[in-house]
Amino acid sequence: MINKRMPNAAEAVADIPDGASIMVGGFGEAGSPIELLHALIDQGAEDLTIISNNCGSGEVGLAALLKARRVTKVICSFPKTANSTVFPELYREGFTQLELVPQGTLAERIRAGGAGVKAFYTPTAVGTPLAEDKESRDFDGRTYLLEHGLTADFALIKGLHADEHGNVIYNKTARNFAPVMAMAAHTSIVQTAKVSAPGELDPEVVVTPGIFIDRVVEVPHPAHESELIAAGVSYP
Amino acid sequence: MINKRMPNAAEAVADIPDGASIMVGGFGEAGSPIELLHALIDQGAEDLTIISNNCGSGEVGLAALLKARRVTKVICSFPKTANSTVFPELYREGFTQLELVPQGTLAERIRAGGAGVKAFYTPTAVGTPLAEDKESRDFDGRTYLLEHGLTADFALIKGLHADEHGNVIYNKTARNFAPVMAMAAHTSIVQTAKVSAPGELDPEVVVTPGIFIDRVVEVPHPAHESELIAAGVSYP
Amino acid sequence: MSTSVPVQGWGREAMARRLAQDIPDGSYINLGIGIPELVARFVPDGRTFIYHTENGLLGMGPSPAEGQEDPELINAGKRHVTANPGAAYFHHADSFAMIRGGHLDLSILGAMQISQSGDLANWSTGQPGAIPAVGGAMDLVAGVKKVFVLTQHTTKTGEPKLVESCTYPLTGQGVVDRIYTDLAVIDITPAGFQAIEIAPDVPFEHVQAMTNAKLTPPSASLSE
Amino acid sequence: MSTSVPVQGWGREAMARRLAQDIPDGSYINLGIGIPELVARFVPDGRTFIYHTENGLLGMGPSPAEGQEDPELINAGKRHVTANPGAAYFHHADSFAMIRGGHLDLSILGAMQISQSGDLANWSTGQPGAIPAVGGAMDLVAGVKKVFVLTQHTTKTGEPKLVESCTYPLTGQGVVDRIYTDLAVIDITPAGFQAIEIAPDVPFEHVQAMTNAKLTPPSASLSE
Repeated sequence: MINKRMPNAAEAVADIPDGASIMVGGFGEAGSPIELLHALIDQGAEDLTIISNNCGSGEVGLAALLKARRVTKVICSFPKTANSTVFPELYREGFTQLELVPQGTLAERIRAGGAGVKAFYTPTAVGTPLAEDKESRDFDGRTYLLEHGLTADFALIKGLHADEHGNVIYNKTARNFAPVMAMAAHTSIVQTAKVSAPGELDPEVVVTPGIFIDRVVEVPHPAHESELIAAGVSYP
Repeated sequence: MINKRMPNAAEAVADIPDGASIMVGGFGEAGSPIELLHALIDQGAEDLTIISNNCGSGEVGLAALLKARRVTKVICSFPKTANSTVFPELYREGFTQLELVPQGTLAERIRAGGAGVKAFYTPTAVGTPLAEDKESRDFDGRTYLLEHGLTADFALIKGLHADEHGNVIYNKTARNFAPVMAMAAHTSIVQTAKVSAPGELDPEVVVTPGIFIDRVVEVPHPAHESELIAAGVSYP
Repeated sequence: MSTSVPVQGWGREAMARRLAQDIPDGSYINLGIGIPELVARFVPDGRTFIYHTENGLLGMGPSPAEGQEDPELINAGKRHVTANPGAAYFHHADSFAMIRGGHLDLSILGAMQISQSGDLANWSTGQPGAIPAVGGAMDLVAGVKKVFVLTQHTTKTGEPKLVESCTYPLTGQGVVDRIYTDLAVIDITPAGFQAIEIAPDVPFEHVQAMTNAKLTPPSASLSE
Repeated sequence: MSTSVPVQGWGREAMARRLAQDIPDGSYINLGIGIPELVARFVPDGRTFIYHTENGLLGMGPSPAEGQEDPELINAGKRHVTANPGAAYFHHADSFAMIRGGHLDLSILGAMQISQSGDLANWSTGQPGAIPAVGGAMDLVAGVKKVFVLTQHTTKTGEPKLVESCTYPLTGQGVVDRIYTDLAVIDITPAGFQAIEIAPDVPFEHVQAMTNAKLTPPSASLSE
């Protein structure tokens, strides 16, 4: 009997300890697992390392987690947002550290971590400040940087529809980092608008096979960052 | 106007020159692009390097291409088959060279080639004869081999359904190496049972986005190796 | 050189239109945020371009009608977009495989500085206290077959953006192929900046004056 | 030790059944070609195993009914299979990401030789003139969390397969966790081969005699 369904977001994130590393899906608001992030705020874990493309916006979701002073490090490609001062203030204060990674290198490092590829050579960022302190090597007359696979203790991601085996499909550009983060985390937790019995998802269209998912939570009407911000929500 | 449709298999492979490197999809008979391979035999190119998981069976498809003495090197994980003597004879004779690569390393080298990853470190094959002459390096107390991305001049693959932009979906385990080969070849040629106008394939279920495909050929009723062999076919 | 007559080059839309003329039919293109997005409005008759957005969509279409926005269908600039017939969604590692693997034909980017050897700086002023953010720019310039820069010739305060060598932190070294500004179209060549076209009624001397490096005029040979 | 009485251990099906008892509910498993495939017939009551086949299917089901075979739905041994509810198809790089990335719980493989330090040889005799073929074996032993070997204790000609060190070319070094043979269940420990169970009516001395290295009997401590 395999059933990865959890009763609610709170139980899905209950065991995340202080000091955990957590990959958080989403690019902008698309794919941001708001309800899992709010459950994590309620839960109280701190000193977290967050691996995510952005740092959230407004004072909801990922930005709210930062604002609650739970995040001491982010590994990120684009922490600035037009409508949030949360990360800039924590960064300038020195509370939250930043490891800045080019977006494609971030995606590839996460995929490598999930695929058992320890490190790889990429042409991205050669000759830039982000190449400082990195090993480089020439192949066929071109220079490449050595980048290391990235793994995490947990992944919090958002899908459209899952089954109890953990197979997941996504909605449009909300897919973004979720499939590779599901691969790279020790414990991968997905929230989806619908959770079905095995057999409802066509095996040809599954994007994330269940082997990469540990816990599934049904969140029938997930919030969007922009809607919460427009409504003036500041979580909690 | 983007329309990658070719009138037939012969025209799709017409410009493959002597000495070309060609990735050929398929695992066993599933996904083997028989009609493209037969068109390549008719076309006459020789001194080819074939990158494929197997070397075909019987005397049809890939095995027939080898038997016609067109292939001087194979990069392959499992060249033996129960019902073909073609490769063993050419190999023992010294006509066809073999670069033996573990199956997962082969898949990852092809994916790396397509993804612009020049080389990567993998734990596979450490301490085995296939690690000889390869660079190794320790990370966190474990040894890894340096493996290089693999690209090719052409890819010949088989899908189920494509559109004129080159988007492709596959059938069951016939998917296997095709998506990564489509990424890694300079010119990727797919045969599918159906070719549609853009818009018929759901963007959520496309497996190979059209950017990776250069030519599409409709082959409405593709042959299967096992059926041809059972019918006593020896191509040409 | 006369600077007493106000010089008016191409407007933003004319710059985008001029660039679009140089894109072959069937190209796969990534449009940077800002002026580059305008290029999609000026596709020459008879050509089809396919737009890639690095957050996982190939075949990006125009903005949706009001009320039709989907918060989960956005582009790299986080604006609402649509998907054209023939589109495909994919995850971020596949998206940057397209970029890094050389599958895209053209990246059109904005710039803070471009050097005469094609170095690009467009992500950071390097000021202390600035919040660093790089996004996908370094991946694009390292991987895409051709890199076109679409930018005003000078900054808002009149500082030249085309320079002998960049003072801002680099996005990539020797990566720019061609620059489209309000004043000129300029190739990066082994001999440095080579103007290939000057905006109507703009004296070449003015373009040279607004450029902090030697600029070869359109009529002169590349190989001089 | 008496070899005058013919010794009969477990049959192939009993070996597979014995191994299946040790697999936890919910495990993700890759079954090698041959005897390992038998394990799927002996899933203990109340447990669900999910089978991975490296050619791109998770949730592999049993053989299809006659006439229902699909030449494009096969397993790594190129046999016709089916897909269970909850299955997923994927490409080869994703399939080996599951293997290499440590996502599979168990790999069950055949063997030509296993050394007392857990080295496995199962792909080549190293004979001149043999056609080398490795498939996915090296990836499986390097990546899967646990590796169980399911094999006859000796070759058809009576040569021990459990040895001090392998003479055949290796598939992996120090990769085997446990061995299930017709005669015994044997763990690889820092002290070498540790029998944890002997087949009924088989004298320990016989198992030791058929093993080309020191074998610790089930009652003895692992730490001796």
